[in-house]
Amino acid sequence: MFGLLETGSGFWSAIIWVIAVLVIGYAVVYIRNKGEDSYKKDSEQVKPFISGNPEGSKEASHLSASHIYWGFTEALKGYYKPLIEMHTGNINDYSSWIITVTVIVLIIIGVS
Amino acid sequence: MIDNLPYIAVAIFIGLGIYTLMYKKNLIKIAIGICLIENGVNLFLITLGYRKGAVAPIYTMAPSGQSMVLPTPQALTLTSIVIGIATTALILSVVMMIYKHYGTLDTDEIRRLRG
Amino acid sequence: MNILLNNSPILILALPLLAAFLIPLISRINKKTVGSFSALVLAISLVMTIFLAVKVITVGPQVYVFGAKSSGLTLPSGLSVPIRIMFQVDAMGIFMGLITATVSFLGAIYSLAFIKNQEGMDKFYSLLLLLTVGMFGMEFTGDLFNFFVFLEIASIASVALIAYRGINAGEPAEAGLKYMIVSSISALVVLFAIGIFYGEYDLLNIAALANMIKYSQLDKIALALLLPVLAMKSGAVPMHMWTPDAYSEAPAPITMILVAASQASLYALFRILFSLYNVSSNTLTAGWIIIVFGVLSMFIGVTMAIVQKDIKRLMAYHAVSQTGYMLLGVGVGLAVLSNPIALKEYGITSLEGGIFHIMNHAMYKGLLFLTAGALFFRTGTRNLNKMGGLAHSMKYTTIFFIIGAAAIAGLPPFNGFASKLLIYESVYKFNPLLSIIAMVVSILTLASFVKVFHSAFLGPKLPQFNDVREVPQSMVFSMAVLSCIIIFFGLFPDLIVDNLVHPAVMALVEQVKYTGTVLGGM
Amino acid sequence: MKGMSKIVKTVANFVYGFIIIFGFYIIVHGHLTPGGGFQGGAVVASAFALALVSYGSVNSQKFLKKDIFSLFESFGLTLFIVLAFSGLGITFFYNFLANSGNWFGDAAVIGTNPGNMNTGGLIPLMNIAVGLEVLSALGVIVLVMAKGAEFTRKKENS
Repeated sequence: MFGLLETGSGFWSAIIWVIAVLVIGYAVVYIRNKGEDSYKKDSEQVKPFISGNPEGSKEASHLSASHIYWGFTEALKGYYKPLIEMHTGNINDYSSWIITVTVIVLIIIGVS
Repeated sequence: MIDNLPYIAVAIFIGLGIYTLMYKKNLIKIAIGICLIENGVNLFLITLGYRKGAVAPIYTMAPSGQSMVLPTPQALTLTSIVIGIATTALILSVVMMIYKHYGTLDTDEIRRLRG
Repeated sequence: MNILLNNSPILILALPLLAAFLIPLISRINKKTVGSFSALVLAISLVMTIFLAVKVITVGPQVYVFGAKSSGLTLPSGLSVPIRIMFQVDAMGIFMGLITATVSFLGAIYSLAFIKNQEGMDKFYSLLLLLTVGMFGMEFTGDLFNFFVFLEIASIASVALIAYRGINAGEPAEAGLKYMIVSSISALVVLFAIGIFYGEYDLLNIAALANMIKYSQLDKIALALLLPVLAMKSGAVPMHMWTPDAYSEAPAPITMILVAASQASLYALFRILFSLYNVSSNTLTAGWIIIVFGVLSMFIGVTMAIVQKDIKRLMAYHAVSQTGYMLLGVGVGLAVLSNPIALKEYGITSLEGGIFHIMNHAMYKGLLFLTAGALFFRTGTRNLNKMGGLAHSMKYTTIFFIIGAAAIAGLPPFNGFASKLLIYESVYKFNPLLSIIAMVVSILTLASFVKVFHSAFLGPKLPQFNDVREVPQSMVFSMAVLSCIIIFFGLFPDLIVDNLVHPAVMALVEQVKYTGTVLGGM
Repeated sequence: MKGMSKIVKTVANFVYGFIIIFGFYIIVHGHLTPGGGFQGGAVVASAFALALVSYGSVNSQKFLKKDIFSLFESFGLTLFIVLAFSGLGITFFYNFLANSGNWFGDAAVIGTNPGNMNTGGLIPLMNIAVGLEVLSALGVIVLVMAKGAEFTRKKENS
């Protein structure tokens, strides 16, 4: 019943989870609705505040993919640089990797 | 010793093929390397089925009582040769397509896909 | 009806094979029917697979002997070993067969619109059917050499399909060549290992070999040759470099099927480790090798995915990373295989997680590749930097992408969470560090899909995509079916685990079951 | 590719038929002697390659048509798989013609003998199907490769 999935040290049921999410979500919405409603739709409130500068066009403000996680990759430069250099795209390297790994596995299994 | 010669030939074939795959930069040579390994493996299979002094395994031509070489490895080898022809033809035709677009066969230059 | 059911193990393969050879003839008469014809054949194949699955799960493993007087005659005229080629479908094989059938059917449906009126369309569908045949063959066969033949059929067909656009551009041809070379190496190594087995035991049948295997020095060499090359075919780091190339350059429906094809190699790896060697080998060493492959694949795959700009390449690196989960789960199960207490405590659960993840991955990664194909179909680019604001005009695709991304990142209640939870909890008991790495990888997966979602779908409507519309119905249909499967698996994971995954795991673990169906003495 | 000298063409004319007949001999006797569909088909295709080399790709296109080859290829493949299907009453690939007294239905004689063509059941038929497939498939491969060679030469000259 209820899609109980035994995981060895407990269980998981998506149905119960969905019900819990609905209940909690309803509670959150209910509490939120009790608060003060000071938001006015057609006023200065809704406009973004950019220190008084005019707002740029929406098309120009789209953040393209290579800028996302720039900090992450910059911080891990020491990890990424050799990793990207490893992916040379050269067919010789592809075959070399396969043969190297096969030899290593051969040694490990042979010794054990 | 003389019985082991085919196995030595197998080792040489496969070793040369691996060397070609790892160090030769020309795509046609890489195709040749694949063929070398394939020939080595085929020779290995054929040698496994060989028996000294045995006749070819043909149902209607074998004198009775004489031992035959094993037919199964021969069937396997034949199948693998057929597959090998398909593989080689496919590699060569893809190489032709690559040459058409890249104008080179050097593996160092054929790596627009990387990273 | 009965004759159909009795012959279903072979008909599942033979009908697509016949169709593949008929298609060039049909296309001479009418070019347009080719696509719907192959979709129809694959639908029949899917239905038969489902019937066979019911039979295998309820009755037991099925054997089909080619050319024998009856299909169950494994040992004719008092022989002690089987000599004919046979198909041997047990719970694990049919589990993979269901994946293959679903994915290839949906791929054909998707192609109806995706590959419409292009040159060489008949060859595309022929090859698609051949690829399906190769995958089914790898999953059903009980004979090692036959396995090699089907492996080659699958790789030749997939190379030709990857290079399908190679007439007009160089990159697909390059990707096809790279895949061809690595897969020929792997196939030849597999053939060499088969030669070793044949030289040692004079046998090619997996069940008969499993009965005889001693784990001698030669068997060790054969294992050490088979293990890395089959891991390579499934895309394990550090031999994964062909995966992003091939997956990103193939047409989207083919990429989806290629994922299933690489999982067929994974299945072969598990079959060899569990059904052929089982406890006769040093399972701890083999298990740890698999675990190391798995952890490397998970981590390097996902970190490489974060920096990608090509949407399909990014997803391909995720495929590598998700393969790591399967390898990790099954590797832990293998490592404790000879230890009955640990196997009962967490080994079975871990195997269940790994095997369940195979099916989940085929579904959500297929869905994601299809959405990427839909984006490519409408925008003509795969570069994430050039996309943006597509949620305004492609609403269905956006919803499907969210479902797929949530599933791959392991967000509840989707199916990825269920299998990942099984893996986390069981692996934690084996080695906590591995489990923590798996969780970190899951977080990074979510992060990189947030990036894709933001840069492709969110943001203002870009002027160059003003005339972008929703994709055609057949493409929406394929993606919708996959989404429904994902949600269903996510809501009722216990149904799948109890009825499909657990029998599959037991079929792997209990070697006697596998050998017994062929050699008798159950 | 341009054609070769008159000597080559004359010899090729002379040998062409013999190679093809030898190839078909190998195909048809596949169940009695070493060889079979694939080997015979490859021999026949080598005759096509000979014609292509001696006459050049432009001239040889008059008698080597890619379209007909690909038709025969799919026909051979379909024939093979239909033959395999025909045993489905018992099992797939079941050789129901062998020892039945019908086509190719004689029982094979054990011991040293020259061999009887009329044995083997489905096997000779399958050999013919495979031979048809292989000769046309290799023919297509040879033609396509010749076309590609033409292209690369043009590219190198320009």
